[in-house]
Amino acid sequence: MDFSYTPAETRFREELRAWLRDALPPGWGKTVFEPEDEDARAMGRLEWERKLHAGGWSGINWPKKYGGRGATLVEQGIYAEELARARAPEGLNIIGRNLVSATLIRHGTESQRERFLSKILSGEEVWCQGFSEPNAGSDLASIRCFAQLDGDHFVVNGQKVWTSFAQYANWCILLARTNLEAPKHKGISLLLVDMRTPGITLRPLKQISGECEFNETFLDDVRVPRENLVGEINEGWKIAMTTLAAERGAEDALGRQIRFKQELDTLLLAATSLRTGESAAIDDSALRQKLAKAVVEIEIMRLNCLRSFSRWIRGIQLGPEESMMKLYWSHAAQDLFETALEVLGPKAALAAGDASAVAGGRFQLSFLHSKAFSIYSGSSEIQRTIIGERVLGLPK
Amino acid sequence: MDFSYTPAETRFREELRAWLRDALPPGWGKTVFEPEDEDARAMGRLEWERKLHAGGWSGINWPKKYGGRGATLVEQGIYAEELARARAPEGLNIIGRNLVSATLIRHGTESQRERFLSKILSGEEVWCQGFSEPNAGSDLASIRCFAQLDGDHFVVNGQKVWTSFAQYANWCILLARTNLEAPKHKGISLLLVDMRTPGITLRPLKQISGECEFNETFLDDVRVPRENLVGEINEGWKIAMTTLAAERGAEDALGRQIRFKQELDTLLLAATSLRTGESAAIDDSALRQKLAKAVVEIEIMRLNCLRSFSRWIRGIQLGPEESMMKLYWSHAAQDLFETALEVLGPKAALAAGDASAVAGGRFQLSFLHSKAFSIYSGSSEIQRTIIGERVLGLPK
Amino acid sequence: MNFDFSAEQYEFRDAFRDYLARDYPLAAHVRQATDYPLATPLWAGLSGMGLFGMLVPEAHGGLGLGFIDLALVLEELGRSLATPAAADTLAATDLLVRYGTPAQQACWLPGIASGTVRVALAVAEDGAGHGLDGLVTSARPIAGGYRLDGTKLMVAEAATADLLLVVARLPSQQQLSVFALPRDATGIALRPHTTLDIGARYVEVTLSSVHCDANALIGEVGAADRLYDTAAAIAAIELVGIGQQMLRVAVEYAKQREQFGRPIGSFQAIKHRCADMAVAVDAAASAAYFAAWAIAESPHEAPRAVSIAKSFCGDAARAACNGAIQVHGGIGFTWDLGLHYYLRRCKVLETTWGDANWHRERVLAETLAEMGLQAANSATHLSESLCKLAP
Amino acid sequence: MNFDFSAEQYEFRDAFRDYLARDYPLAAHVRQATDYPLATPLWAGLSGMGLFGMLVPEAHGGLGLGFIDLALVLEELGRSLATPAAADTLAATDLLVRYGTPAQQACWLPGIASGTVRVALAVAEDGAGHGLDGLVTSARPIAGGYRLDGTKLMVAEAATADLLLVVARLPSQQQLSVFALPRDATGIALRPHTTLDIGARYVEVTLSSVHCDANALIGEVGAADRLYDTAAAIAAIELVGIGQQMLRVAVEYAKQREQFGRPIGSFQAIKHRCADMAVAVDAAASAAYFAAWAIAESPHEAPRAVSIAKSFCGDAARAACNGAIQVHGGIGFTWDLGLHYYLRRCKVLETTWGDANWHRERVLAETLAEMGLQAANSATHLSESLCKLAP
Repeated sequence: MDFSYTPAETRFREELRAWLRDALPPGWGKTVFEPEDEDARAMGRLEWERKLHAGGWSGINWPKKYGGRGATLVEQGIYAEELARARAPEGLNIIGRNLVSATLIRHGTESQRERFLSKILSGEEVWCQGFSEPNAGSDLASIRCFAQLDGDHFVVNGQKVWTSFAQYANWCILLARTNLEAPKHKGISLLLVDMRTPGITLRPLKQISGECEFNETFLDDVRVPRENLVGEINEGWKIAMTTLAAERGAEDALGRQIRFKQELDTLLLAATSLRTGESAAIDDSALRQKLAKAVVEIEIMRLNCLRSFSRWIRGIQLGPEESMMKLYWSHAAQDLFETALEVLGPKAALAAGDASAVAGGRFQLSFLHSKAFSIYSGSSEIQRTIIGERVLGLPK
Repeated sequence: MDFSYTPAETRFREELRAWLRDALPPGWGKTVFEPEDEDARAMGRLEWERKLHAGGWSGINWPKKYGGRGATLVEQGIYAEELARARAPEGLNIIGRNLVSATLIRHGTESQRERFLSKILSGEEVWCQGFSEPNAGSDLASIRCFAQLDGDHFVVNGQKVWTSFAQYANWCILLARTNLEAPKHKGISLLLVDMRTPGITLRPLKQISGECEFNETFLDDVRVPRENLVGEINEGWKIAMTTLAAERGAEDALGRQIRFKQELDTLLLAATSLRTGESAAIDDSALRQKLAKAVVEIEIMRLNCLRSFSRWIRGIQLGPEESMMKLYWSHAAQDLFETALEVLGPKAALAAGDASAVAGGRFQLSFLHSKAFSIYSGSSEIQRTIIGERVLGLPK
Repeated sequence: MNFDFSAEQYEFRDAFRDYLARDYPLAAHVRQATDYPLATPLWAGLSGMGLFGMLVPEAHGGLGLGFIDLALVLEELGRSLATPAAADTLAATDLLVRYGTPAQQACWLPGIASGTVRVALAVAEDGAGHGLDGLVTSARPIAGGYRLDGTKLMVAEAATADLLLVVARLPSQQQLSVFALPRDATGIALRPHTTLDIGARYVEVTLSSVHCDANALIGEVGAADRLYDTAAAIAAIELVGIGQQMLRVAVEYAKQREQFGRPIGSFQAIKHRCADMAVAVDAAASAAYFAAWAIAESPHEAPRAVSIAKSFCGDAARAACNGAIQVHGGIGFTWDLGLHYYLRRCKVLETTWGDANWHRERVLAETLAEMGLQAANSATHLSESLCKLAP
Repeated sequence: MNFDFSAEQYEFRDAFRDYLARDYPLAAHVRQATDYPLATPLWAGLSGMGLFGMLVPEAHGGLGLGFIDLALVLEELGRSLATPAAADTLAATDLLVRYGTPAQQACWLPGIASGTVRVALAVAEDGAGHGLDGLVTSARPIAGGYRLDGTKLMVAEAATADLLLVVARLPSQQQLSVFALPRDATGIALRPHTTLDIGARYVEVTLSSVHCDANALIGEVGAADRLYDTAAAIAAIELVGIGQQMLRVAVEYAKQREQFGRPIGSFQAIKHRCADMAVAVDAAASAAYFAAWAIAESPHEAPRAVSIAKSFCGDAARAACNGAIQVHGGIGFTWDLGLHYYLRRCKVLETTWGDANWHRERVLAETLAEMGLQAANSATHLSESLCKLAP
């Protein structure tokens, strides 16, 4: 056990930090922010990803042969920390970088990797995820979207839901049923679908925060070349499980952790500044307990990530343990934002756009976002079942 | 809605209070307490019940024809409050008074009522409850204890567990299977068993508190006269459900509430007295929040009871709603005793018998007892299922 | 003693429930968020059913009922996310009935009863925390009346109110008092807030040298406290309504929605969560009804009863809102399903008129005072008596 | 950077786990409660495996290992409810290694390493609350040494200890210091406590004019804090062990026990509860291991890391104990099954060396200090910068 960094790791950090200082506009995250308009924000994020790539800071942990720099896990951790510390924008192509890439590196053909990976890295092609359907949420394996093999193409019909960023996506990683007779887990395939293919229609889904990150996606006789099948036909379920484990795992969580930490620091600042007569919110022991609990829980989120990285270093693969990571942070973060509004007292309801809103109303928006944490990437109920059955070995 | 008392009700309260003042030894509950020895305590409690009966204060809500005084529900509430306020001992025959009596009044034959009720009131006969078995806890309907009809007797064989106070009991209200072929809920009967019948063996079960309130009861060819069957043969399950609803309901809960309230008052006193340097535990805002939460929750327990009584006045019968009462108080009380130990700080572990223990170590004992609250009378898991299915109408 | 409502009270509740469900379903909120204000027909409807006359004595054109009669109706207002202007107007009515002079009552109560006068409560201030202690808005005696200065936060629907009740501090005795000001009095400026609750409009009200005559002062000692307690009690009961609605919606969805070939309500994870919500919401109702009784019948018990209710109901309603979204899964997170309207209103009700922490602190202080216990340093003599409390 | 233990550290852990499971199963506790003391063979066994020499430098007959090497072993001690004398002796060893003079080290460390010297920590006092600030036991300089007076609470296994480490206050600088006293020094009186934890004996230690020479003072500034933090870190790790054991026992029972014709672990109510326990206990391990690393390698991070661990591990272990009893149902409430031994020890570990509230308060204070933020009244200048943090 060793929390110190090697000189090479320290150099890596310094190099990145210097690059970020130059690449981001002056005052970024303090006086200069992402645009409020959703589309403009999305385009800004894509531009940022392209800038990262141009600077050689994209896909740093990917194998060099696919355009990465083969960074170590430790460097990857440093990378996540530094980007978050600089309050760098999230990318737009999160699904491409984190999920599609991991899936293709492990399960794709060499020609799929060559075709897709470098364009993910460069930000040339953005991806969305077509897994859930209106009647296949927690019960994902009951998807009905059907892909009929017709010569060298699949013809896909069906409806997907919660396809994040589909409006900006060039490609979709899609789960479709390819065998109606087989048991439900055994008749599913994973396809790579060009979003420009005729027959695809999108309808934005407005979230409770008022934003439209999600979409409904309708597929009507959409033709997908057979070579865009990932893995074997009817073997898509297992591959999708790898994808989902990645979504729940430490790499995703570490980036989030640092953003939560930033919000928490802002909250502590607010608690020190919000005054009632002689005293500040931070002087109240009961609020202090809740703030301390948030500090403890968000810090442990980081430690969980580091332990998970360390297990990977030992060669342990992604698996059901990732559900523990996700279950932990989703509730820790929900508690954090409930506490945040509590700290604001009678100003808790003042939201972004109000001149008296604390910290520009960010906590109210984060509070609303946080309600989805225990739902997406598998609801907490699903995670608990996975942990119970696949980690603890309890009977079905 | 009206929380005031009629002059008659006020007279009832004053009369009872005066009687209690004379009946209990001077200093009772302040300098004079129940004996620590379990057997001596049990005998003291029985004696107290007999004294209540002699004074005309037993079974006050029972019909006059069975020796009660036909008190109203409001008087019953006053009765519970005054006994608890005087810190009067609990009786020994709780099962007889609360459960057996309700069951017999509703489902017994007239001759069973005449035979048993007055001796319950007088404290002449103490009852225990033979429901659970080692393999029939939450799944009570799977009991295996078998009662074979043999002429005018049942011959009972099997094993019961958690039979409270069986060592002091004259009679047992016993659930036994009387039909092995029928579906499990339809082959159960309710029997009244004389504990002196040959073939009954007891083995005390020591609880985590160190006390031996519970027993295992072994029945080996125990002969029970047929007239001791309650209700129809194979109809015992429904009757037992009434018994259990009574066990979970407001009458039981109101008496408990007042005892919890007493403990809470003692805790507030302790929190005011326990000092660290200049300040007392009660000065700590974080502890104050937890203490206030306890005050709120225990007060609401009282209000829940009063609402339940008021529903009864309107003529609504005991039912699955009683599970809400029980689920609520068991967790409120468990939280109360966790808070109690927290208030004691570094002295939290000092237990009864230690000269430095706070309030004679009562909180430690109550803390241990409280762990059973969410288990007995139906575990919280069972209560939630009852509420979900039978109150909210969710599917099985 | 009877802790239940009368058959008439239940019937009255049912009439409001039917009206609100028919004329003011959730769809109305969806419209309201884009197409504001929608309150006027609602106001007329509620008024037509007699809501605003309930607390008004018959002599002033009302029904002469009490706060207990109102309780179940308030639950329905909460459940249907009715405009907070209704809550404010009812709290103001209670205050006028209890503390108003005959002249003040004659001036305002008939209009309130007939639905032509809406009242907004201007109490909270930036930097004042919860409760009244930190308020600094000043009322200075001037010839023939008072001059008010200060800024009030989160005043609900002030833009369409006719009357503002302003809590301000008189310099002489540092006493907080309540002033009734016409909304269009000179010196009153409004700035719209942007808040979490998109089903209502809240504004910041600035009072710059607002002059009023002596008759604007309502009651004396205790009026401001009464107003705060009544408003908090109303919020608590509305929170119960929200909790009940979220429970109902969650249970209905859990019965219909199938996953893994079964209704999701058949899974213990969902079933037991709904059961916990039901227990909390039902216990919250016990607390809220008792607070309503205390407000009506037992003023000396009211502060403690209100604080018990406001703290518990806020927590229970929050849990119910969060639970309902979780039971719905992804669809619960969509704007159009509309669960967020409840979540948003719930958060406003939780954090106005004192949050749960503030009310719990008051519960404890009241409880200790009743027991004759003090915090801090005067309790040494108790230590000995405590040691004797064995076992 | 690597947040994992080495293969050797896991092997060492496994050896202790096997030994403790074989020679010190739960049945031993049942005996212990009635047939005390049982500690001697256990002590010899632990000592034989090298436990007490782990932290002792090789020059003094130990293995010269560090606190990280100890972490997984401490987890096993926690899991098997080993005597608190082991924890105290290990915390004392750390202190002697870090703060002892060469003479003190030569005097005590060889005996500790060989298992012939047991140490008891005498720190807590009635009326002093958690932490060290409230302690009043005094150490007065006298010719050639010190005179100690005071009463210490909850000293574990002092009756069989050879050495007491006593935290006392020097009058000159109000500085808390640690004194090493032979247990049989004149003026030391023991009174046995009755405690919740029936698997160990705790005593009250009264020091009446106990004289010691100057060499009894261990270290100077910071030694008492280090002792408290190390003891708290050990408690946190032991709590993780208890949590893991309760999880394991609950899961095993849930797999076997059938009700309604199925293993109860197939019901979501049980399965999901076990999952929550697993998540909490695993997160507790993250916190505890990091605290162990900080104690070993990064003293300036240690107070915050220890407080994070102690607060979270206490809560997680408590939840696991309560969860295990609940999963077992009635049988979990029986003395003979023995879950209560864990519940009892857990409560002692939770409430000694600072409870969760105390440690959380310290986490916040340390965090704010790191950020350059202050509580109270010096933060006005920050308000403006905050307004700019939009969104």
